[in-house]
Amino acid sequence: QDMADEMTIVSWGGAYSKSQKNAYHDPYSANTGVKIINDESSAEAVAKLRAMNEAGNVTWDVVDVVAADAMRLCDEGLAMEIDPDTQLAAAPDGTPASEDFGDLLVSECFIPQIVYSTTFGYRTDLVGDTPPTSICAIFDTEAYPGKRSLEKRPINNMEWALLCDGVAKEDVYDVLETDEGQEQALAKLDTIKDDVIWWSAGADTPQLLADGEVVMGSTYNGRLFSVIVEQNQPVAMLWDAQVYDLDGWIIPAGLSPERQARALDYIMFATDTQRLADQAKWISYGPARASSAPLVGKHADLGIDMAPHMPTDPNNAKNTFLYNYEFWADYRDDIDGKFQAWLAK
Amino acid sequence: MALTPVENQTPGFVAAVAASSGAFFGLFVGTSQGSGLLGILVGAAIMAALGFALSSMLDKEKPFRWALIAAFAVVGYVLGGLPAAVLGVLFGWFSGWFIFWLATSRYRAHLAPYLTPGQVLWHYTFRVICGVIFTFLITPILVVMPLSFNAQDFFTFTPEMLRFDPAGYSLKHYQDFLGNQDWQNALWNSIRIAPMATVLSVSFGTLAAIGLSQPHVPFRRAIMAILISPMIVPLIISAAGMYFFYSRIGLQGTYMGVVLAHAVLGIPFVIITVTATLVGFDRSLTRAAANMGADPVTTFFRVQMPLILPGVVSGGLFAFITSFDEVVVVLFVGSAGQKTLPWQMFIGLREQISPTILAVATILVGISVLLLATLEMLRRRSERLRGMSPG
Amino acid sequence: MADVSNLDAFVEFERVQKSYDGENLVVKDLNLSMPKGEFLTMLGPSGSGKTTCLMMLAGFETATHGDIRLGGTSINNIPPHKRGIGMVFQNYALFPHMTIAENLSFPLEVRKMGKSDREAKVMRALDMVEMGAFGGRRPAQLSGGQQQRIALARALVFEPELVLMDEPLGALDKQLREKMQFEITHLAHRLGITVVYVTHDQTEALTMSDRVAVFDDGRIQQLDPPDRLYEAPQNSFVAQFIGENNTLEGVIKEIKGETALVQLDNGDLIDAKPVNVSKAGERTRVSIRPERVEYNKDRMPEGAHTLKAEVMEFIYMGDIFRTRLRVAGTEDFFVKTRNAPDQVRLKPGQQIEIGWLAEDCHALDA
Amino acid sequence: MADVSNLDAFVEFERVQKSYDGENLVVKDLNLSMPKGEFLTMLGPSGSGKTTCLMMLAGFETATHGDIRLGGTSINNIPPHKRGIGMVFQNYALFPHMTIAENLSFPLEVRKMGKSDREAKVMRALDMVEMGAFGGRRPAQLSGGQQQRIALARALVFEPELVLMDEPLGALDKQLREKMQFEITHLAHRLGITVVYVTHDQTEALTMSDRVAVFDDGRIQQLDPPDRLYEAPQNSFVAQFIGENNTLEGVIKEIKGETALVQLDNGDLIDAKPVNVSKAGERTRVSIRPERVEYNKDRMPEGAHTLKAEVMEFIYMGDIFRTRLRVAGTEDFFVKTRNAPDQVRLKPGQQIEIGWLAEDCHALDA
Amino acid sequence: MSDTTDTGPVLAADGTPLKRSLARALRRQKIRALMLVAPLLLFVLLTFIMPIGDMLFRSVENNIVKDTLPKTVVALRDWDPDSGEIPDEAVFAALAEDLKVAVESKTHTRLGTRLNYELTGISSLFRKSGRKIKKWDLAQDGPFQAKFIDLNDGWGEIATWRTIKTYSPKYTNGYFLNSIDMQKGTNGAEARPENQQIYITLFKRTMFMSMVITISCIVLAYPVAWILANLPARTSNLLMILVLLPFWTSLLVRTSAWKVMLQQQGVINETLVWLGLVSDTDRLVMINNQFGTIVAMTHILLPFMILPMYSVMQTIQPTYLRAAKSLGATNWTAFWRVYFPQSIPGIGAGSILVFILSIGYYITPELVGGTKGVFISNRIAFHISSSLNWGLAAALGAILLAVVLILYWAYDKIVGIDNVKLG
Ligand SMILES: Nc1ncnc2c1ncn2[C@@H]1O[C@H](COP(=O)(O)OP(=O)(O)OP(=O)(O)O)[C@@H](O)[C@H]1O
Ligand SMILES: Nc1ncnc2c1ncn2[C@@H]1O[C@H](COP(=O)(O)OP(=O)(O)OP(=O)(O)O)[C@@H](O)[C@H]1O
Ligand SMILES: [Mg+2]
Ligand SMILES: [Mg+2]
Repeated sequence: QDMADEMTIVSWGGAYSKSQKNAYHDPYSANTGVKIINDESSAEAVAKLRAMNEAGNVTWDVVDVVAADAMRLCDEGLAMEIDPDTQLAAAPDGTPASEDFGDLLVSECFIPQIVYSTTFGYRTDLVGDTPPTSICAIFDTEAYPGKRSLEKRPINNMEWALLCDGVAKEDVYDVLETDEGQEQALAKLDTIKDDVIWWSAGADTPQLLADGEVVMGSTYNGRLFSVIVEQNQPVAMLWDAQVYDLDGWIIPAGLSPERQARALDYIMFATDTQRLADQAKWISYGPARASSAPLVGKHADLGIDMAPHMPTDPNNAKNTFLYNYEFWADYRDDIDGKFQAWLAK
Repeated sequence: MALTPVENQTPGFVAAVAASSGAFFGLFVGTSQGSGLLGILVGAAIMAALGFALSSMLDKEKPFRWALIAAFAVVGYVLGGLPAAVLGVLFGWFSGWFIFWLATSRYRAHLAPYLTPGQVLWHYTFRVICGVIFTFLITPILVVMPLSFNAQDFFTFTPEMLRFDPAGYSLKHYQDFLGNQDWQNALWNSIRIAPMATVLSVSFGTLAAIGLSQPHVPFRRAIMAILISPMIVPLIISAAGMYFFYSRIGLQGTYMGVVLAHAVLGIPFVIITVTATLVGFDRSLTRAAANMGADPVTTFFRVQMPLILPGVVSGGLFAFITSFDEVVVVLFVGSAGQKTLPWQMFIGLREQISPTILAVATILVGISVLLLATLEMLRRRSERLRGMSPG
Repeated sequence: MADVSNLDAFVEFERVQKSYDGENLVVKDLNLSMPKGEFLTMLGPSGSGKTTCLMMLAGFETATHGDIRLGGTSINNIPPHKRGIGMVFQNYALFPHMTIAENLSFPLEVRKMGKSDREAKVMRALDMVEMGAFGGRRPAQLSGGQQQRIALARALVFEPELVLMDEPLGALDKQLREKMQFEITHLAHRLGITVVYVTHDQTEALTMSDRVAVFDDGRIQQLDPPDRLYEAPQNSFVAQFIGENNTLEGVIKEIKGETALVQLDNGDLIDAKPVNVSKAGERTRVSIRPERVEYNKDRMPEGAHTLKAEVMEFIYMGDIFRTRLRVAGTEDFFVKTRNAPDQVRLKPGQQIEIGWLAEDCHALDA
Repeated sequence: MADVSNLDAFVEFERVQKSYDGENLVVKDLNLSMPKGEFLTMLGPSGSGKTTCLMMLAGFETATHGDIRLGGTSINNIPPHKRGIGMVFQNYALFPHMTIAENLSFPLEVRKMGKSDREAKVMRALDMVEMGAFGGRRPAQLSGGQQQRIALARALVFEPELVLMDEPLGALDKQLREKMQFEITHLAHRLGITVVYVTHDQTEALTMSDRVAVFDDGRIQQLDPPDRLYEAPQNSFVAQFIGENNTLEGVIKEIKGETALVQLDNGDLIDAKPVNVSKAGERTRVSIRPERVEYNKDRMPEGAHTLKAEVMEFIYMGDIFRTRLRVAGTEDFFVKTRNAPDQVRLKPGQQIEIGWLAEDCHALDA
Repeated sequence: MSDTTDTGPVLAADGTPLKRSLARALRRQKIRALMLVAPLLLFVLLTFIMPIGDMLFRSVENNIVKDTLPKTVVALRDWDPDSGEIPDEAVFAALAEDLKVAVESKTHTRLGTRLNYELTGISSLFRKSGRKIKKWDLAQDGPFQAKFIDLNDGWGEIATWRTIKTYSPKYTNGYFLNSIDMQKGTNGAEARPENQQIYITLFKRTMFMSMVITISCIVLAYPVAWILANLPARTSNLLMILVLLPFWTSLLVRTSAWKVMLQQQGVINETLVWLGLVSDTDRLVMINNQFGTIVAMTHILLPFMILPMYSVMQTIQPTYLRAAKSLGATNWTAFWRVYFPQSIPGIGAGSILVFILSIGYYITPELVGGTKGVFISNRIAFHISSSLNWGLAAALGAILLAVVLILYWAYDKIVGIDNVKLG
């Protein structure tokens, strides 16, 4: 296999990969003649990168990961550091990339691509006359009987539990740092434990909603968009205390200079203002550059305006919840152990 | 004077048994319409009447059974539209067959004359139980097939489908499978990997099985345990172990790596089936060949191989399906370039549930049936051959 | 250690031992030498090591000790497929996936013989066993006897000088068996091949062979032509094993040249021919063949020794009558007589007098 | 139909037919009636329907037509386990997971017999077959003959009046077989049970039975005591099947009362006893038993019919000599003589004169 | 002739021990047999056994602390955690030196991740300190004790140092302790807090569920195997296809199909509701719990039970049943006393096979198991691909493997691996 004109880009698969293919890969291949191989291993990216690094044989060129994974990779020296101002394209108006991305540059190794949020969808035909407006509806089994689906991990769920148990938004992580706070969150979750279907694959909640198996469930906003708009299911979205998160690129450490140069070239192309805005034609995730937002247009097939469906849309972002990467990097193992023990009980 | 008395049953008996079956079905129809008790009574009454009436007109079996089918179909259509009419046809066919089967004592014809009614009942109950278990076995396939024609993108029986509305069905998932580059790549990868892995495991495995079946093999048990181990080591452990190890030696993410991993997983099947075939293999045949001047290699290819071929083929098919249906190991050991069908399915289930998976499965089931038929034919052939040497 | 290293011997076993498990000797010190053209049968009870000897000769088992020679050269290190020995297996071992003709042509093919030669030879071999018309069939389409003949033809088609047969008739029914015995001996004599034949059927051994080696417990107990074996057994195992036999137990009173005086356990005194007893006072088993005992006064041979007997049972067997008698304290004394036109049928309870010649009566080890 | 519906018959088959596939009759019109205490053997070639008859009697197969009665009552509607018939299977069918004692006690247990009674009975049954010490072993730890005895004991332990045995000795070797034949007949007579015994070994049938039913092609060809069967076969199938037989083909010249004049194919004229030939001009097979043929002039019976013969081959068989002769155009004429002290051994090529009594020579259907 | 003598080893005729001359005679055969087996054996050893061994080695391997902080580990040797005081300046100086090197190669964060499994918070301690230490000048910036504590309070806590010291040896049993819900405490091994105990529960559950699955397989497979073994060959071969077909259908598809069947809006519930047997509001919960896992796995493993049972039952001759009946046994007695005991080897073969396979299952419980239906393998997978605690995964795997090997050993002893037949 000739390294010169092939590169392996790792991503999540499904509709998301398709949007990347349309927005980035195809134009890039057309420009440069580089053949892009799509690997759909993002879910195992950290593990695989670590093993590749251990073996000294890195086969991936560019990897799409969530911010938390990017930070882990960066910490462990598995991803290379990228300087936004020299190695990324500036905005059309000349704003340097570091400013254009702003706060979203959460790690030195990570170039954000989209902003997504984890939020709730609900069956419009199963919630009666009073559709839920608050996140705490998930804990209200009286008003909304039926199952709800939650992701099978502590992250997000613990925060929502505390929020709905009366903890102020800004105190959530301080409380969660303590054993009592963790107990409190689990106790809150315990009230709905029997009504929860836990999901681990992103496609689960849409399927469960479409089947009517659950009244409401958490998932990524892009998937809910697809269920509601593309598939025409009787489902609606709840924009409240949705957890804001980022997804973007890293370049594995340890690539040969030529491969590294090409990966950087790809990234520079794929994260420019227009490309990021283009991606939103195929999937309802917000571009990570401030300068891209005005360029977001219409859905490629359906022709509807995409802006109102973006998590970045001001209407939707009225009450968002910010995710604390630092906290979870430290407490992930510990809380996860407790969470799984609680689940298994 | 015939010994197994096949005489017609009294109308009373037929009516009673038919009534009990009527009551059984009536219970369901009744509860679905509101009143279980009424359903039981009506069902029993209808079947009893039919049983009584028909058992005195045994000579016109054909016309009456057609009439019953038609009648129930019409009743069904009137009550519940097309789906109910289909059910009506089924029920009409069943009730006609059942009543005549009872009335003409056909149910006793193949049973020993001394069986008591209880034993006869048990005989048929047992068969029904077995039928239920067989149904359980193929249930997933029965579910998968119609769903693969779903017009929607979810694993759901839509109301349109249940109404037999043509709009509820479509071939789009088959089109997706045939037209989508990802699926085609995956299919192509599976086709590249599975046969290669099979060839490896079959050739090494057969050789080793022959070695193991020799009379004096030192450490036979230990060797056997090692060769069987890929089957008994939990898959996740194998996958992780191979992943780390193959990464280190540069096999991870290569075609060769996946082939080797799959070959090793298929080996226990080859060893087990070929050893089983060799247990029945008559050593005097190879001795006879040697005796006539054939060297070991000639003996193997001319005498032993043709005779154990069915075992080898069957082991090979198991090895093939192991590779063709394997997802855990390939997820770890493979990379994008080796994405196989099961991997693609797995991604499909994780990232985007789409009945394309079911369409693929339906196609594969069709291929399996063909393969199984081949296997069965080979087995018959081998039995014919094996039946030859006396003793 | 008698007749080994015979110069014109064709097959030789010299002090051969064999053990499968390192603990028990299955073949113990086997010495045997046979000339070219002989038909030798190994006869013995099950498990006595006959097959093992054959397998060592054919090269499928290795002797743990000793030397096996073929035509004067040791064959220990020659692999089976180079020994050029024909073999007929107990279950025939015809290749089920080949036709009869292919089976027969197999040994010729592996010898790289040309096609036309092969066909001619196969045809000749098939004709020899009168199966010319069956070349195209598969073994499964033949009856047991036919398969047996094909196995024979296949063992002979490449013209080996030595042919081994391991109970080739074991699976056949009686009628077919007798027919095949006849055919095999005739064929062997006609072609002048050397044959080692294994059986546990003594009638088969007696009717077919030039010499019979009686095996027991891993040793050859006696190696002799059939009539000597039957009429002059060298020990009581051979006497018991070959044919039916009446045994009377007693003690040697005295031995005078060719006669021994034996006092039976009930006190009667009889004469017998001493075989492997040497001195007075030894316990002995006196053995007399049932057909050598006469009760018909008219036919009683001259000089016959007589004893009183009581008829216990009369058994009708078609061609012969077996009569069980009580003689000298034992109730298991049989007399066999031919179902001839003038034969008397004895009745249970009858008191008779029986007699035999002292030379038919062997005094053997106890 | 002759002797059915006999009033004191114990087992009766009346016009029984059986087909497995609805196309071929495996048993055709079987009529049989046997009194209590009889030892009856069914003898016939493989596939002649013997096992099928036994299975119908035991209740494991159903007759397609006809009636089977036991002790006067029809048993069609009685399930096998209520028929109270003991059965010994060809492969013994001892339960491998039970000890010998448990095997024997099984039929008593299912009859809900008390523990102490059971133990006593089992012990008695074991002693009866001289296996008292083996109660604690498993079937796999016994030799074939021992297993056979256990199977017998198990079939007898619950004291059935009727015992069926399907080739019970088929798997044993010759010596053991003869011993067991002896034991079975003695036991049956001592206990006074009725036995239906199946075998395809004619010697076994002749030595053991009160009467033998010769089966062929789904019918009883002849049902008679052994000696009548051997000496007065009713058709040529029976003559061929039972014992060895010399056959000469020819044409009936004339029949006068008890003698038929037969012209053999080579022109010789001989006398024979007509059996199932009726008129002059019919083709016939004349059958003479080899042991009824005499060549010793001194012993030639009076009034014997003589023919010239040439000795082809002399076969030594231990207790007997078989001599093959050329007689009246055939080369397959055998004479059997006892290996008696005074017997002459003929040499191939010798010209002799042979003779037999006309009454030993049966003219049968061709 | 020297043949068997009663004393000493049996000698052959030439006086060498019989065993030896036998071994000599058999050497060629043995070598030949081994030569045939060798390629595969080598193949399996290289591509399978070595990876597994390599993987399991991680369960005790603990080089990372020693490799990252070589000097600190040496300096810490003299420190007594029970003294109640934090280590002295020498240790801190060594730490500064070690960290300086580690930060260059970014290995300090890896060490942090590793130690974070044992003490929450160490990860960020290392990460945050690392950034600052980068700028220190070792020669001049001493003394380091105060400087470190100033940098982060964590360095002043005894727990931090205890953890570093406890995990400084090359090998550790920490992962194994963790996998049986224990940890290394102040006085050796101690139980973990109750709200972190999970593995014992999971092991027990895995065993229990596997047992239930095995039993339900036995119950379902027995009649099927019986009827397959007793029907005429033609029919039974056709029915055999019904057994093999699901066996050949993708595992993922079968599992998804069970989802479709069992969920609350699924085929079974819909049918029951339509028939009026359950009301629309309280549909049966049959999936995302143990029941769903058991049904789906029973279905998936059923062929592994049917095939060995069938091959045993085929060899039980019908004459045994006939013999029993001729001895007066009723149908039931004949079955229960005669047929059933003889079919037990088949049950044994199938059971152990199913049990071994089911305790290692992963995909099916993941998809339909919910929270109560997951197996230990799911945790192993989680630790491998998500939490990256590979040592713990290896320890859990080693325990699981040990259980499986014991079962395999029992299986080989009782049934003999040669007696397994597949179709
Ligand atoms: N492959 C083997 N391994 C171990 N022991 C064996 C082997 N083959 C034969 N034996 C033992 O060697 C002894 C002699 O066996 P062999 O087959 O030579 O007897 P045989 O005389 O041919 O008997 P049969 O008449 O039953 O065929 C027996 O005790 C047998 O158990
Ligand atoms: N279960 C069966 N189904 C179909 N045909 C059968 C069955 N059992 C026996 N037969 C056929 O019936 C015929 C008679 O069989 P049976 O077993 O009664 O013969 P047999 O006299 O006992 O023969 P053998 O001496 O070989 O045991 C044979 O042609 C056989 O093929
Ligand atoms: Mg043998
Ligand atoms: Mg039979």
